[in-house]
Amino acid sequence: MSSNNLYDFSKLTSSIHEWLLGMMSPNWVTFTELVLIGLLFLLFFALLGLFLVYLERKVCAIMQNRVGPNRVGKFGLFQTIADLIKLLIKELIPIRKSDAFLFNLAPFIVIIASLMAMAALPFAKGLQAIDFNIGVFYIMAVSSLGVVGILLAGWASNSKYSIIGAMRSGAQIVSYELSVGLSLMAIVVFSGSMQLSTIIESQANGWWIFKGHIPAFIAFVVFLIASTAEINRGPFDLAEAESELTAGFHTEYSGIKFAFFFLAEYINMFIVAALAATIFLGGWMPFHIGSWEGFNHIMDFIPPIVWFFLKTFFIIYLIMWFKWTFPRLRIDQLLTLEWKYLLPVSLVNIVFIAFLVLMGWHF
Amino acid sequence: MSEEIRDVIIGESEDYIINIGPQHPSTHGVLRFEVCLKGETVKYLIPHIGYIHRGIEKMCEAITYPQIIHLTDRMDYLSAHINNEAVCLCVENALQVEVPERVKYIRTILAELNRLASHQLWWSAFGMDLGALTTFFYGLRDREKILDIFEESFGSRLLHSFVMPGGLMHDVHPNFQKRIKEFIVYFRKKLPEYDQLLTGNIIFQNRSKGVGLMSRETAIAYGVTGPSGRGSGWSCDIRKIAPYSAYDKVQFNEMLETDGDTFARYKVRMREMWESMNILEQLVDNIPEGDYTAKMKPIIKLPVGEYFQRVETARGELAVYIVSDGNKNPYRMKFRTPNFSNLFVMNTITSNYKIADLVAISGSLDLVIPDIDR
Amino acid sequence: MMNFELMNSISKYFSDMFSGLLSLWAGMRVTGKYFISPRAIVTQQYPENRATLKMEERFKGEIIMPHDENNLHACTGCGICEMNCPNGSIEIITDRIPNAEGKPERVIDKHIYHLSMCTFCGLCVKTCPSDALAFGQKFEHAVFDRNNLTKVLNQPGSKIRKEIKK
Amino acid sequence: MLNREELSKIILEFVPEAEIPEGTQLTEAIIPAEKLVELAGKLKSDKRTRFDYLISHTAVDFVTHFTAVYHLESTEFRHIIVLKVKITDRENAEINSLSGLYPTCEFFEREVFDLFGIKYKNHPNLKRLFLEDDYGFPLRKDFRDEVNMIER
Repeated sequence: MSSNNLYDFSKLTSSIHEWLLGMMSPNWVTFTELVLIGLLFLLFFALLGLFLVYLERKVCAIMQNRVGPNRVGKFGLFQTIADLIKLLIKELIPIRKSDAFLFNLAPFIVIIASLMAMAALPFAKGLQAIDFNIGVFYIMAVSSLGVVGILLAGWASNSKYSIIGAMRSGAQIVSYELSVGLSLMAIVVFSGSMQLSTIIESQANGWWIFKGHIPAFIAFVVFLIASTAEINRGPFDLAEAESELTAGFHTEYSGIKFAFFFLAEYINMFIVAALAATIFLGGWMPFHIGSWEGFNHIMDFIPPIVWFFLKTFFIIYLIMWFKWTFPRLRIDQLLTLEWKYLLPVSLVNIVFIAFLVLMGWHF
Repeated sequence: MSEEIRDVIIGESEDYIINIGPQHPSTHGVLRFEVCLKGETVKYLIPHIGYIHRGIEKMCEAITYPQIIHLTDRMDYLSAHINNEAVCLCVENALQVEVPERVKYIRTILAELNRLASHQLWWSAFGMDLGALTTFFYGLRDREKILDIFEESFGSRLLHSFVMPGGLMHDVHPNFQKRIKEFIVYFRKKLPEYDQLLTGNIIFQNRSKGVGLMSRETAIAYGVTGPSGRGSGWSCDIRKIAPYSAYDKVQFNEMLETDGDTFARYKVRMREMWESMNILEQLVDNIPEGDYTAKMKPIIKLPVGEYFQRVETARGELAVYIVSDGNKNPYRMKFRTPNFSNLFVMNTITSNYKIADLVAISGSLDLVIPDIDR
Repeated sequence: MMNFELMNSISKYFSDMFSGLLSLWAGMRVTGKYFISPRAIVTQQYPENRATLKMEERFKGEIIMPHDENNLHACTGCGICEMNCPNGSIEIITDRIPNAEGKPERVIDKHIYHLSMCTFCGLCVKTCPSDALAFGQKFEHAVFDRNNLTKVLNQPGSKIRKEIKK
Repeated sequence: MLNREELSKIILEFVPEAEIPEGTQLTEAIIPAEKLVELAGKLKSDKRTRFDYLISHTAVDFVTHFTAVYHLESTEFRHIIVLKVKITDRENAEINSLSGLYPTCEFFEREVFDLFGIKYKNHPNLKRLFLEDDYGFPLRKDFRDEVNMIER
């Protein structure tokens, strides 16, 4: 894999580290790096959120035979920035008899949960804030923290719509966590590691969705469905179900606090898509076909970071496609889907995979 | 505190009452439901109406019959033409005026086009109620074609006060027939897409099957007419029972489903769209030549008496009841609007269903609020 | 027997799942088809297409009183439109001016039209005995002041055409 | 489907004092107020008539009296009858409710109560439907609203 070294970011990061070491004490270096990475992520986070909102609006518009945003800037590219400015200057409405502290805290919990999950995502070789040896586990744990924020938002805003939405969201995320975990576990069993970089390295000769036979594909489908549910997106957007609960848990939020929820929803979508791309579609690994040396070589010249974003946005597109096609489920059907279909399927699937791995029947 | 009183208080405190409306995405207008929930399950529901009560019946007492037409437009604005036709038929019956055949044919075509447009909008909004947001745009996209036909002939898209007592305001546009035929060809291709997108969808079927069960007896007792009543197996199509205009000259079937659930009501409307196109096809080539209006006096005065006329709008039975004292304006005018009766069955058919089903049921009844309040 | 029922229910479980997934795919095909055919976009981009946007000739945009090149109209000021208007959006102010024979004759002074109250029912145009009124195609009626919606339809200095009978 | 003669015969059989006017568009029967519920019940259950569907209920203000008008249809035989009840007391207009027989009548009655001020005995929930509680009864001919109504 000579080409991977071509675009290796670890050289760049380690040289920055060396340079900083030459200037200050190791403790200060750690601190400076933390601040730098934090700032970088915040910037990336905001830009990505804005872009995803724009993308969603464009994608759904074209699906619905519309043009979509087209007023602000060329092709409406600056529309979401204009929206952000509008949200920033909007009044923050205090709700009477609401629990002011929790009410204000909730959006931060939601957004911090999705920020933290992003830390472990490998964008390219060496371009990863922190490479845990339990990366999959960490992302799973952190991304499900967001539900605490949602429950708080629903409870603290002293609105009946909000509390119903929050309760739905709680039931939903707790249930779907299982399927998400089990479908990720399938690949952990295949690759024998929870470290995201190791999982990616193990896909150098083929992505898990291809070389994991049918079980990996089943795990992929289950992950896609369950993670769509976990991030509260249509057809599983019961927590905000606008035709039933107006806006669900964020009914009473306005201005920038609403923007936090909104942004977190899109970032969560990105995280889930990135995770799916990393685990099932080979992360930043280029697309290779068996022994087609020439083809593989051309693919190698596309930088890994491009591959990563291509795959991620493909998954994001799939999630958007779901949302703009399907009607919403009812809460009991949602739970039936999880406990009656997804969970048994993924349980059987993981046993099957364990058997495959034991027999050594995978590539 | 006695045991009884405490029970009552606790019972009340467990009532979780939420207001759906008057501004809510799923009520399609200024309608308010006071919903009592237990968990997610609806215990009972009280509709509150009157937010858009304009007193059309009172206004009618002060204006002449041709002027009433522009008010009936604004009751059920989605089947505006059919409302107008009801008043015109009632006035013509009272005066014993025989309208020309051409007028009858054109009125029937307009009524069916209007029914189609109304059902398209209903389909769009119903999908949106259930969370499939794309249906809204596909439905409106196709409805636009009908509105374009309306605009070409009558100059307005929604509230075209086009019929008058005795005939029509003016003749239809020369392109009228051609454009309807084009539309039928176009919509025959698009309607199967509706089925693929929504009807066949497993989520949609789970959401609508067995939800909001309404028996035939309930439908009759509450006077739920139109596609909603026919979904319960009650044959209540006025076009069949008492044919008016040119409905006695066309072959068509009354769409009946016996399940009585939301999906049955949905299917009735979908099949009515196909049937409306069949009716249009039978009529559009056979519009007879002739006058577009019968000879009427400049000031219409009905003879003393009481007149009653029923028509089938897109949502059910519209009855017009005129009491005349021989003047140029009616002494009393009563509109029995379909939505008024259809609304009040909500409490019966939503109790013990989930709140999400409430949205689906109210969508399947296809309520238009100005028609309820008048 | 038990076994058969069990098998049946298991096969139903899987067939339900697959038919469900297939029905979902059918829906996704429809939206996917429109996603890759941007030509199906039907939105009119309104202010940009102003130059090409032409309303139908029968479009009911507003009530106008057509004047010919000699600034002549056909309104006799009879008041039938005012009488027929269901919501009082037409007011007619007439004058009495002596004609050639010296008899006072009714002449229209102002034909006031409240666009804000008009419902475009078309009764005034329909009932006008001398066809003095017509529908105009202008539809951009937004103004900053409500008073601007009250219009005088007869142009200043205009006269009635000779051939119109009273 | 029964014609006018047969229907009027049946009604006279049930309520001998009923008055069947001639020359009306639909078969009409003017009956005394106290016989209304009884007659409607019989018309609904009788095998020959089966008037099970109440199309509409309204009232008309004839200044000297109110007339409550019921349009009934049989979903089986498709005949229509109009029942009319005269209410002469304008101040305390009161009539028996038909909501026990026809649930839909409950809401027509509320509407009539709202707009005419006719009270219904045995009505489960007689509240105003459209208007505020202190508003007048707008469909009465003597109703005047100086603020919102323009006389022409």
